[in-house]
Amino acid sequence: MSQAQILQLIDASYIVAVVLFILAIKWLSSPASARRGVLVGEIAAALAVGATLFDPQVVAYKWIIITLIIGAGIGIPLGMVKMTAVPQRTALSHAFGALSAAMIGIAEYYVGIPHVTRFGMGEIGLEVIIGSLTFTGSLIAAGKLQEILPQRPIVYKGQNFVSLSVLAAAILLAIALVVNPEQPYLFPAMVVVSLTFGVLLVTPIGGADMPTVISLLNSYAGFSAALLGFVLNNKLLVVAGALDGSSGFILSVIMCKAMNRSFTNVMFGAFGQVQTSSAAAAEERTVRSASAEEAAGILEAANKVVIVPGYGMAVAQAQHKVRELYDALTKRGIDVRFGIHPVAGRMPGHMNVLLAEADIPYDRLMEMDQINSDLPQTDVALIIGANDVTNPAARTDKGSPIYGMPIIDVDKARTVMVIKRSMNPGFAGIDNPLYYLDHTLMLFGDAKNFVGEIVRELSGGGQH
Amino acid sequence: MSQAQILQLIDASYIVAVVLFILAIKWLSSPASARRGVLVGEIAAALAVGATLFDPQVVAYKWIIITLIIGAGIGIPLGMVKMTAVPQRTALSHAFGALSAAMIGIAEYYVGIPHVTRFGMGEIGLEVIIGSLTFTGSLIAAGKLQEILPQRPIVYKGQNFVSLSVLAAAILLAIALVVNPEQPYLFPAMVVVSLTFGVLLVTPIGGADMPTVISLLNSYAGFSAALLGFVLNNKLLVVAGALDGSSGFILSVIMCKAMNRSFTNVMFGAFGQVQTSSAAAAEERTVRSASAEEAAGILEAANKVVIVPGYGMAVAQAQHKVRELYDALTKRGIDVRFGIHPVAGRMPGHMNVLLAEADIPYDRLMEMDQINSDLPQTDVALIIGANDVTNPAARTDKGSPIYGMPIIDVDKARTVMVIKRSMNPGFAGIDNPLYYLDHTLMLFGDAKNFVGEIVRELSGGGQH
Amino acid sequence: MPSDFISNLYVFILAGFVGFELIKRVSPLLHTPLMSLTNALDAIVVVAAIIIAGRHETRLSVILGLIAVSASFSNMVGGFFITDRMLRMFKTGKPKKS
Amino acid sequence: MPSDFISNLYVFILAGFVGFELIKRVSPLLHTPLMSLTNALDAIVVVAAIIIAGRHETRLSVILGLIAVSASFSNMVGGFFITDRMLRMFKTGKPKKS
Ligand SMILES: NC(=O)c1ccc[n+]([C@@H]2O[C@H](COP(=O)([O-])OP(=O)(O)OC[C@H]3O[C@@H](n4cnc5c(N)ncnc54)[C@H](OP(=O)(O)O)[C@@H]3O)[C@@H](O)[C@H]2O)c1
Ligand SMILES: NC(=O)c1ccc[n+]([C@@H]2O[C@H](COP(=O)([O-])OP(=O)(O)OC[C@H]3O[C@@H](n4cnc5c(N)ncnc54)[C@H](OP(=O)(O)O)[C@@H]3O)[C@@H](O)[C@H]2O)c1
Repeated sequence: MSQAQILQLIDASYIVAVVLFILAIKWLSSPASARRGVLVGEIAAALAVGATLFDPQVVAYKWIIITLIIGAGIGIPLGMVKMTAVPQRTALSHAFGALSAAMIGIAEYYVGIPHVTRFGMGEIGLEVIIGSLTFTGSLIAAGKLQEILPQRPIVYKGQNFVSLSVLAAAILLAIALVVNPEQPYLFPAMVVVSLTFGVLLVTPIGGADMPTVISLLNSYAGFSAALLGFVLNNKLLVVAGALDGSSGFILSVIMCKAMNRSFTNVMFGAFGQVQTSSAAAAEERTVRSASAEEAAGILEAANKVVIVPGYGMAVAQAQHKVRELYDALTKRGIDVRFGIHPVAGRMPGHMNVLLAEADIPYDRLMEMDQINSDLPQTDVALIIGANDVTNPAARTDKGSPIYGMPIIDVDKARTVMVIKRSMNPGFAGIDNPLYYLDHTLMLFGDAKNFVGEIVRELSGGGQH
Repeated sequence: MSQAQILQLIDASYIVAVVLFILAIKWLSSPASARRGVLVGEIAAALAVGATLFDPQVVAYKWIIITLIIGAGIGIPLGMVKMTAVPQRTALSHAFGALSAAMIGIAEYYVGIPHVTRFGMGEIGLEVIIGSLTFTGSLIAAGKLQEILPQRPIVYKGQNFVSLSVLAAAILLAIALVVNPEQPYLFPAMVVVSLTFGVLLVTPIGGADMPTVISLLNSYAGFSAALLGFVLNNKLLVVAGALDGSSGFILSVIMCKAMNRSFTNVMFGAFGQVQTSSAAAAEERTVRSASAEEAAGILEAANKVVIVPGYGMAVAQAQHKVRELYDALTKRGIDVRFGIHPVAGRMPGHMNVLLAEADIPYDRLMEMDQINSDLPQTDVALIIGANDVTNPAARTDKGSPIYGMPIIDVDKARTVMVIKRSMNPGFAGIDNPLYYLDHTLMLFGDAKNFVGEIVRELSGGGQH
Repeated sequence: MPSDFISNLYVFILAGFVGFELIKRVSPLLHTPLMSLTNALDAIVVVAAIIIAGRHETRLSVILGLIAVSASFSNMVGGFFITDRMLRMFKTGKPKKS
Repeated sequence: MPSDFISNLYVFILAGFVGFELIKRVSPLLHTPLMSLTNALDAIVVVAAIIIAGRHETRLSVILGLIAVSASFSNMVGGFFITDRMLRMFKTGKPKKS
């Protein structure tokens, strides 16, 4: 086959890949067609990669094959992580994505000079800056989520000023390079400064804001890929990058809306520093707590039960016990549904994935608005390791940091039961008036164990 | 300003125009934002045209200005036609659009030779063929809708064969030109043959299928514009054409679905020939008819009334009288809503526009599914010049040509009243069992006059 | 396939998807205005007509170009005009919405 | 602005619109798989990495390219893998649907 023909086939396969990519996302929109979406995505990727290997420019294969195998070797284990580790895995994958984008941009520069045009330099500069900062930023985010690094925001005076001037420096270096691309020593400087900025950007952000940050980094990673597409004039990259970028962007917007917070507040608010003050104020008021046995009794007596899971269920890995509880109750003809807050847990859709993992049918998982309209007719609202997303202060207390955040109105249910280990606040670090209501029962204990006990009570024998 | 700068500004303005075009369609999706959509569309168009006038290639202005003024002179009256004339206006505008696309393609060819590449020739050929056939096809469609040309399909034996071989001829000529673009006499031949095909394509199609044909021609017009964009490498045209093309395509699909018919059936079914047979069978069965006075009485007694308008309301121009009826009834505290079938009338959304013209609030206009769920609780269904879209045979009679077409279930209402001039069938040319039901009353007369009489009855004085 | 063709193809495919996603969500209430609006947008071919006519190459190209100018410009003017006319007619019962 | 840039810009804008329209309609149920899927698609930069590494120009470009190959390919493999794993977990109560 002639070179020209090969190139045409590559072009064609890229176009097909673009169409399939779009269909992949289109089909992901509903669980019924989602897996088909993944399939066409895989086909598209295979097609594009396969075609590229035949590109006449590619002369040395040995190492490419080897590194592909290495890549697969890293990818497969990363694809098998526990569901609770998905947030850090996602962060890590952004890091990888940004890394390769940056690497390619850098390579382009050094291969290109002295023939890099100013315009091309501008594209490369922007691409490498975004790629680099996304790389280090995502690493930090992953570290915080994996709890290798301190969760809580690390802040010092005038830090926003420092970070922003570092960013400014990176941009100035890029501009200098555009003016005269012929200064190889400026380029490494720009890379280093950008890497530093990534660190400074994410370190001061609290662990619980990481999900928003991840999605933001997600869109950065996407846009750096798109920019790379500009640099290499490869439209497949432009499209894939644009899709990824808009997805990350939309998700972070959704999260901010669901937390009633602005981007700037997330990025520079240094949210989630421990604020014991309010928590202390709690002690005065009285709290009613109950045993697993009592809880089981109340549940048995109910007709409609709504379970509201939260971050606590994730850390306790309680989803399978929750499934057992779900079975035990439905067996008794009790209508059990789950109220999923958009930002329950530590990433969008976190709870859905965990509960699906435990084989709970997804048509039992209700979105916030649906469930809120039913809660007044609900006998028991059982909260498992959720806190902020159920905090009525968001509705009532103008002073509260989460005021205005839409919540699940569990307090409207006839009886409220809350499984958590202590009176400690959630990530927002604020007290939850819910716990002091007359129709609220606190069930103190680890989510997994406590739910387990309730199940044992329900299955007759409480003897242990 | 340097040439290069001007060209850059033109590029930029085209890109802005593309974004605004997309927003225009996005905002058209709901009545609340629709007018904003038109506004940005106008801005975009003005921007693009304005920028183009500065294109350095443009050396002679006088005639361009003159023809622009002529164009405006034709456009404004065409923008002021009566709402009932909108279908033919639309067809005419497709004709104009296709005409200019074809003209430009032809000009490109003659300017281009002898330097037209084979690939370019292929693009031009396809573009000119589609443009030409859309031009004549749309003219015929307009003629039929304006009733200058006979409405009913004109058919003769083996006509599909003839038409298709003409199309084949056009394509063969195009191929011959691709093989060797250097044959100026083949090109005019191709144009003529394509023009002929347009005529042959549309003449055999019944007047009532014109709406579907229009939308189809709409998509052709769009795609020819997009192809022109390929020929001239003008991405603004590619986008505008693709948007227009997909819109026409989607609308024709919606219509075919709503009529439960396939494209091929619409294009080659020669639908809507008079089939008196079934209509004749009618006479035996008994029909109850009523006077305006009785009708008024029944309406006054009702709490919930659903009005189902159809093509007959359009021809009778009865929408303003209907508005008066609506007012008279609502004044009496009667709940009046309108059931709009997707293909009621002679173009998609036809009824909505007419009723909106008569100032009936659009939140009273219900789509088929909404209204069907309410009809069983409805006291009176008043059908004004609609027929096929209310024909229960579509639900029950497997033999019927419209079997399977979703209809408005007026027969479920407690009382059904039908305003039409006679027992004649609608465009589908078939009898309507609805008219023979015990709870159906026929109100024979012209829609406008009859509704007028009812209104007079309601406003007390029936004396005339 | 010349590279221009490729990039135009990308644009065409993507614009097609955009059109599809947006248009299938247009309320049936507005299908008639939708038709006339897309018409008006499509009339942007006038820019090509202007260039053809303006380049003043051959008498034929100029004439064809000028015909195209008035044909498409009449679509643009008329299309926007009638669309807005129709939309102005759509009023909701509830005070202030559109 | 080189013409390549212009056409890439068109592609970028249109793809952005497509992404926006599609993604805002993804059910919250699937937001986590959505993240991992778009990741996997984004990993298509591997094609660029393969070319850089394969062109074998300078030692530096080859090394950087190879790093990029394994980094992005691991994303591709891992991303598709975990997405499908998650989706397999989503089951409906009503018999046969997904
Ligand atoms: N999902 C997202 O995308 C996202 C993004 C950004 C921010 N956020 C934030 O994350 C928070 C999520 O709200 P949430 O209600 O799900 O979580 P939360 O407000 O952080 O509360 C979690 C609760 O679980 C309890 N808990 C922890 N470990 C437990 C265990 N092993 N067993 C039982 N209980 C345990 C904790 O109380 P004890 O310590 O007393 O046990 C804590 O109060 C929201 O504030 C949201 O704004 C989420
Ligand atoms: N809307 C679209 O986009 C579209 C597209 C393609 C096809 N169609 C077809 O068009 C038809 C539309 O259904 P439709 O029920 O609206 O109309 P229809 O079935 O064509 O019936 C119209 C009825 O109105 C009556 N009529 C005519 N002039 C009248 C007048 N001046 N006063 C009172 N009544 C008058 C006629 O009966 P008399 O002669 O007895 O008065 C006729 O039966 C469907 O079959 C549909 O498939 C529509």
